[in-house]
Amino acid sequence: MDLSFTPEERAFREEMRRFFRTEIPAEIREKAGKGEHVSKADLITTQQAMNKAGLATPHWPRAWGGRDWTPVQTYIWLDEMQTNSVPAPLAFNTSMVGPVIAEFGSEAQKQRFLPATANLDIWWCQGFSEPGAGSDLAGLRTSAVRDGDEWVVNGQKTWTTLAQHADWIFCLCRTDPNAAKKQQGISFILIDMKTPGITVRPIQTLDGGHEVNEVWFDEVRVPYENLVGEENKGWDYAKFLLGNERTGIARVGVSKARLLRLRELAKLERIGDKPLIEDRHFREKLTALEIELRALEMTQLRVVAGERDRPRGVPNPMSSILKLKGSEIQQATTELLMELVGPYAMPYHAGAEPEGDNDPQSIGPEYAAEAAPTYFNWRKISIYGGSNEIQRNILAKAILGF
Amino acid sequence: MDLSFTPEERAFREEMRRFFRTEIPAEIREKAGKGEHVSKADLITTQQAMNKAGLATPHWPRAWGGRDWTPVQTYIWLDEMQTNSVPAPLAFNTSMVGPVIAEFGSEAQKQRFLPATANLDIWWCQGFSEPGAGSDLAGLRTSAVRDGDEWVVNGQKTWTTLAQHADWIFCLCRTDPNAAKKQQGISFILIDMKTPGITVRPIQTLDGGHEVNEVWFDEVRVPYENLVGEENKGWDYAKFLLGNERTGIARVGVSKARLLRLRELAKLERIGDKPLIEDRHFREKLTALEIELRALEMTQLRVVAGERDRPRGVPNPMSSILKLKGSEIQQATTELLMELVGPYAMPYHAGAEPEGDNDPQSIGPEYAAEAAPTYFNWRKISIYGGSNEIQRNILAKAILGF
Amino acid sequence: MDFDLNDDQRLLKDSVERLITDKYGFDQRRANMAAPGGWSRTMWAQFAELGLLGLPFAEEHGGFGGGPVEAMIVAEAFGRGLVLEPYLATVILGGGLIRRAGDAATQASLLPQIASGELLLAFAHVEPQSRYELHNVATIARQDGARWRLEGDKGVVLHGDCANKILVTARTAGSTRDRTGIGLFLVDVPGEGVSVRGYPTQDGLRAAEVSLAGATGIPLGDPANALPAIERVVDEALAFLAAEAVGVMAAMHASTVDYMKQRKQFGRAIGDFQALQHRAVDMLVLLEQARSMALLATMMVAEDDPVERHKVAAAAKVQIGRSGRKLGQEAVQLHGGIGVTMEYMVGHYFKRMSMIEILFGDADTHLAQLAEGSGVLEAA
Amino acid sequence: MDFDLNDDQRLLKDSVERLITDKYGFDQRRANMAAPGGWSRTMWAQFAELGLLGLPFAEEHGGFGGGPVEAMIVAEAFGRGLVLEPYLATVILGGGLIRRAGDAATQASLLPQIASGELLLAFAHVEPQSRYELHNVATIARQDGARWRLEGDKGVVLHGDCANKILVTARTAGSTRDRTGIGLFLVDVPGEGVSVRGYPTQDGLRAAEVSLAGATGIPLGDPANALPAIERVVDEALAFLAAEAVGVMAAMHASTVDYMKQRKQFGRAIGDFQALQHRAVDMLVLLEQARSMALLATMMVAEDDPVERHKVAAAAKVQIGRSGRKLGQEAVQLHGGIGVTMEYMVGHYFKRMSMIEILFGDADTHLAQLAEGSGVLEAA
Repeated sequence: MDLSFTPEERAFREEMRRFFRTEIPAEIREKAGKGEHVSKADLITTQQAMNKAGLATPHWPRAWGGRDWTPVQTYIWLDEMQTNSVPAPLAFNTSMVGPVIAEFGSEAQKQRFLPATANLDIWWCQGFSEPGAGSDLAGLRTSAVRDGDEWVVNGQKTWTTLAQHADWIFCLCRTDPNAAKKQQGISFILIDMKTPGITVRPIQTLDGGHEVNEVWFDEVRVPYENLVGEENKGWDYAKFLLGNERTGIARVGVSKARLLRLRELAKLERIGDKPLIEDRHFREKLTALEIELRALEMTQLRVVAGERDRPRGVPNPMSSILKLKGSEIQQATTELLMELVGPYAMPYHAGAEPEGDNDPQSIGPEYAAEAAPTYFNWRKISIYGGSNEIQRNILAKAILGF
Repeated sequence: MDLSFTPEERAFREEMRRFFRTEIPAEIREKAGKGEHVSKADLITTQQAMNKAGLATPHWPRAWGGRDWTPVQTYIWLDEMQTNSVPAPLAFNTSMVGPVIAEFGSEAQKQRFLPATANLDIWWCQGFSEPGAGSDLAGLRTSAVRDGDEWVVNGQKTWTTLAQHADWIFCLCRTDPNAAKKQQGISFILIDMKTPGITVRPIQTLDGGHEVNEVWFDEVRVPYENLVGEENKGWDYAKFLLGNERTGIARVGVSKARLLRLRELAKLERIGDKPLIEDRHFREKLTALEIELRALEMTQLRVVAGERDRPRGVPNPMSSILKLKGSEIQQATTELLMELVGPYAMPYHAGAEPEGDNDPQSIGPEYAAEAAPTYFNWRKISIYGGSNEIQRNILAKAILGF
Repeated sequence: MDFDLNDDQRLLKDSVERLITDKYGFDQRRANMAAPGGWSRTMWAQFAELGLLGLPFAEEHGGFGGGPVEAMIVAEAFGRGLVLEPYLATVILGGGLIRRAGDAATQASLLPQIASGELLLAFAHVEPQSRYELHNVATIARQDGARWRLEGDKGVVLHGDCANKILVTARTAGSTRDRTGIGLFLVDVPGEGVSVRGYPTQDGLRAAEVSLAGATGIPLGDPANALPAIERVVDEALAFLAAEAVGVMAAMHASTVDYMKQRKQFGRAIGDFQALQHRAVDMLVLLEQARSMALLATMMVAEDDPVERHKVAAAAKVQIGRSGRKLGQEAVQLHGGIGVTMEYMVGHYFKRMSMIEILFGDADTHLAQLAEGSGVLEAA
Repeated sequence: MDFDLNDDQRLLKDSVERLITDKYGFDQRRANMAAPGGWSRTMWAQFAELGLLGLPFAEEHGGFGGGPVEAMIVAEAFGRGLVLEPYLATVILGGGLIRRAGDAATQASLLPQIASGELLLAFAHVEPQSRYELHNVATIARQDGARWRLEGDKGVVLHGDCANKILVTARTAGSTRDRTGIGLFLVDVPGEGVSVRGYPTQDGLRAAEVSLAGATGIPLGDPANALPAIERVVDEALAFLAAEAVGVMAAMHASTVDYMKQRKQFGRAIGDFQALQHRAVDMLVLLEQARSMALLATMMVAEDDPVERHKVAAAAKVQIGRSGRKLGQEAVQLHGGIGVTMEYMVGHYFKRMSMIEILFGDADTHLAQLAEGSGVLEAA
């Protein structure tokens, strides 16, 4: 048992840190660190810089830009990215559809999509959830019916993140309504968002932002060749996709950056006749959260180290612990920022909306503007990507054997 | 809406307070207030003093010593009793078997048992729980088979509180094993603890105390006339019994006395260079608990006031809230005392055991001796009398309609 | 001891609740929010008509002599409706300050105007450095002949952008955190040296930043010692907010329970899952404890002893703040995805609850202050 | 970065766990507790035979040169077994103090005696006024010719009633809470001026009150500045206790899950109830977070920088204390009635956990102290 990093691992960390701090524009990292809106252009700039350096898709197969890193290297890469407030490569591209195409797609699909996906030349969104199929994803009803060389797709997807930016959507569609189990009879289909019959309707989130959408399919005709892998095997690919790369889910680096920032801001904010950072109650709350985070960081490392001995693509149920605790800590940082800010958490800044045009810094201290929107918006963290209730069900079954 | 007490109610409170402070020996109240062991003799002394003044069984029918008080008066009586650390009349007698005999018993049973029960000349214990029937009480298996003028009882009861002191036990026994539902076919039978075939085995609780027992029945022959009410109707009487007088369950007065005591003790205990009471963290914890208790006191008053409009003997599901929150607060006071005491919570004082012979005051400060035993012992509060999980089930069904 | 409403109170409750049910649905509320100024003058006229705007005032001032229980009834109903109109700012805070600090003539002149709906008020106390301290006042009031002139910046003034008059705390003596030397001044808007910048708050209500550069202010009561009256009125506002919070929490809880009964996953209503049922029960306990504290605050807010009065008001704010946050987070969580959108009422309740947490001091602030004292229990 | 044990460590783990499984069942433990002095000399001899008593010492001192990972392995297994013997007192604290504060000759003389099982030690630092402060020392050491004489009262000395020598903190200069002027003295027992009153602790282990009335003490290291060595050893003890707590918690959790699968109510295993399953999951999260912190403390305890070392040891104590309390309470609750009796192991785990919470400072105490510093995160 050796709980320290090897010299090679430490050198690798230095390399990553240097890359992120010099090659990703400071203004993008600063915006992300403050919780401000990061634009589509910023995300593209970031991912293309990473892709150029071979750092956007390290976990892909080597032939398509992967790096064959150890789990620890992948962890370090992610940790440095998060700690330095670098927006991650678009997960829909690099963690979701990319690996699925690389594993199950045809050679033509790989050629056509993988380089563009890695470079964010194509922006993907995910068509999984439906109004009646959230936690119970297998209950989905969007249908794809074969008609000669085409699929005809009808139905509705929801919670489609950043669909307003997307060029393509990867969809789970029901292709055999008569299958014995509802997990069967589902196919994984790639659809160009410019196809006639697709309507995107924005859903405004609590903070006033526009991140998610409903996507409607009305007699949408899709080339048959856009099917990935085999017909009716979509559920297997979706499981593969969801099991992929789960260790980043704790977002330890993100929380670390936020906690360090909270400590700095608490020096600026005053309570009574002294800075807030000298208030014992506040310090104790902050410190208690830091302790939880250090423990979680270690839990994450244990999961990362365990990856070595696990079959690829099979999710480690321990990662559900990372999701549970990681979401609690992230949400707690937003509560602490609300408390830190005090009365100036109240003003609503239109500038907090993506593409808004107000100046969010004009009311109260600059750092106050993002407090409430982040608090409201981040309630989603314990809901999406498998709600915390679902994570508990997974742990009860897979680890405790109930 | 008038949220203050009437002058009559305030005068009544004064009367109760005066009675409890003058008529109940100070040394008994002091022992109870400190959480020290209160002996059988102390309990008898207290209850007999109360009975003499007509204050042991105010909620009984008037003919048998009841007082026809309003719910608010009953609440005040209880609140003053608890706040002044007066040991309550033995619940098995006055809240459980007494009201059942008064409501469903024969005239002969009333004559024979009620006066002696009120005066604690008979000490009752409760034979309900069994090893296989805890939360699921209706699953009980102790049998009573009629044999001429007698019942023959076989089986095992458990968690029988203070059975070692008891003269009589009231038992739920299965008298019709073929009944359609398991709640049917149960009878309510009174059994003299001196009857041959009864064995009492002590169960030692975590604090080292002896409060509960197993009671074994081996071919125990009981006069048929000791059946209360009708054969096979025992479940109804048990429900009546459990629904009786639930507002005291929050034990607000007990917690109030403990919190006031904690505040006093925190002046004696030192942390660093100052008294613990000046430690901000400790004060805030104490104050937060006081706030919860004030809210609970008000919740209790709301339930009490609502009693007026409810049928007698039907438990108000709101009283489950009193149990849930009341147990949390009581347990929190024990944690706070542990924290207050510090290292001197560690010594185990044999004197803390009932009838023990050591001097518990010889190690560390006097008030430290009860800290850990009470913390350990009071974990039971959220388990017995319908565990908190059962209370949640009741609320989910009865109030939320699930 | 009697928790029942009397006939008048029941009538009040029925009529306010009917108003909310009929006129404050999700879409109507959104329409009100889109109206100029962010709230509905039509609703305001209806409040006046129902007598709500004069509710706490004496009959001679066009009011109904309502007490804390009446205020509680209105607050709870407004909580359920997420009412946007400036009732707290104008009636509870503005009207309260005039009643508690103003002389007879001022009362006679202004209170009827509030009751009729003509006069809108706001209370400006927050400053960039003050956080939640009412006595933390850097704004200066200087005598200039017969007039007082004010100099300073006030922030997050509730409904400050619609007020005809703003009640401003300003220092006439002492240093920034002294408890004495604080005055309360009526400032006309618009007026010379007054600049008001309005904006929406996170819950869809309104507030403003107010800059005073030599603005004229008319003192309300003793210009050197207005703090006791201010603290009294803020305690009344805390009791009002506690009751409003109960309305908000009750609505969130009811919505959650309903949703759990309707929403199906894995072939059954999610309300069939025991783990979720128990969480709904824990929410119920939070709600009932909060309701109890709101009742207690209502009962004690008329208390003349400022220490006892404030103790309970502050304790209620702690209870409401903690219960409300937890309950609100659970309500959103149990609604799942739609809980974090603007399209479902529960999120709006959650946002209002979050702002109530902040108003006049969050739970930690009040707990810290209470902990300095001798506890909140009544000694035996 | 590698969480796997090496071959020697795996061997150690196997043999200690086998010992616990074979020799430390519920009934055997009860028998050990009933032995004279409250623990088993036979077990102690077996520990010596297995090399456990010399584990952390150099080979030249009869030891095995084990490091923090080896200590962690032993601690976790002892936690599962609820071991009663004075390992913490003698090997970790006593042996640690001799290694960190003693000169070469003392080490050469005493460490082999510990390793062989002949020498039992105890560490006396708590005083009636000290609470958890190691530097809060009122006991006085005075030079009397060539000898040091000690005067004062020490409380809750772990296994002080069986020790042949007690290591006593005493003040040679300064006032009660000064960080300097503290010495560490070896006191022989029995000895003139030493009175020891033993008693069981709440977890069934032993402790003693020790009175010193002119007792002779031999200084270990610098009599004016022993605190740094003491703090280092206490950090080692904290890491040990964290690992022991993980053993205790893991056992409580496993017992709870087993019980839930076996215990039937309402015609089904209580483990079928989803609300209880989710609570068992929350316990798992507490356990794994505690395990992570114990690992971190193990990793950092050999750190020479006392600030960084103590920070992690204290953070581990906070984590263990909070997780352990919550997990323990849930374990008892989910066991129902039998959880609060002496008849089932879970209650004994709960009691040991409660005492671990207290030893060398509870969670609140360490959190308060950590909060004075600059946080526990490593800056990027």
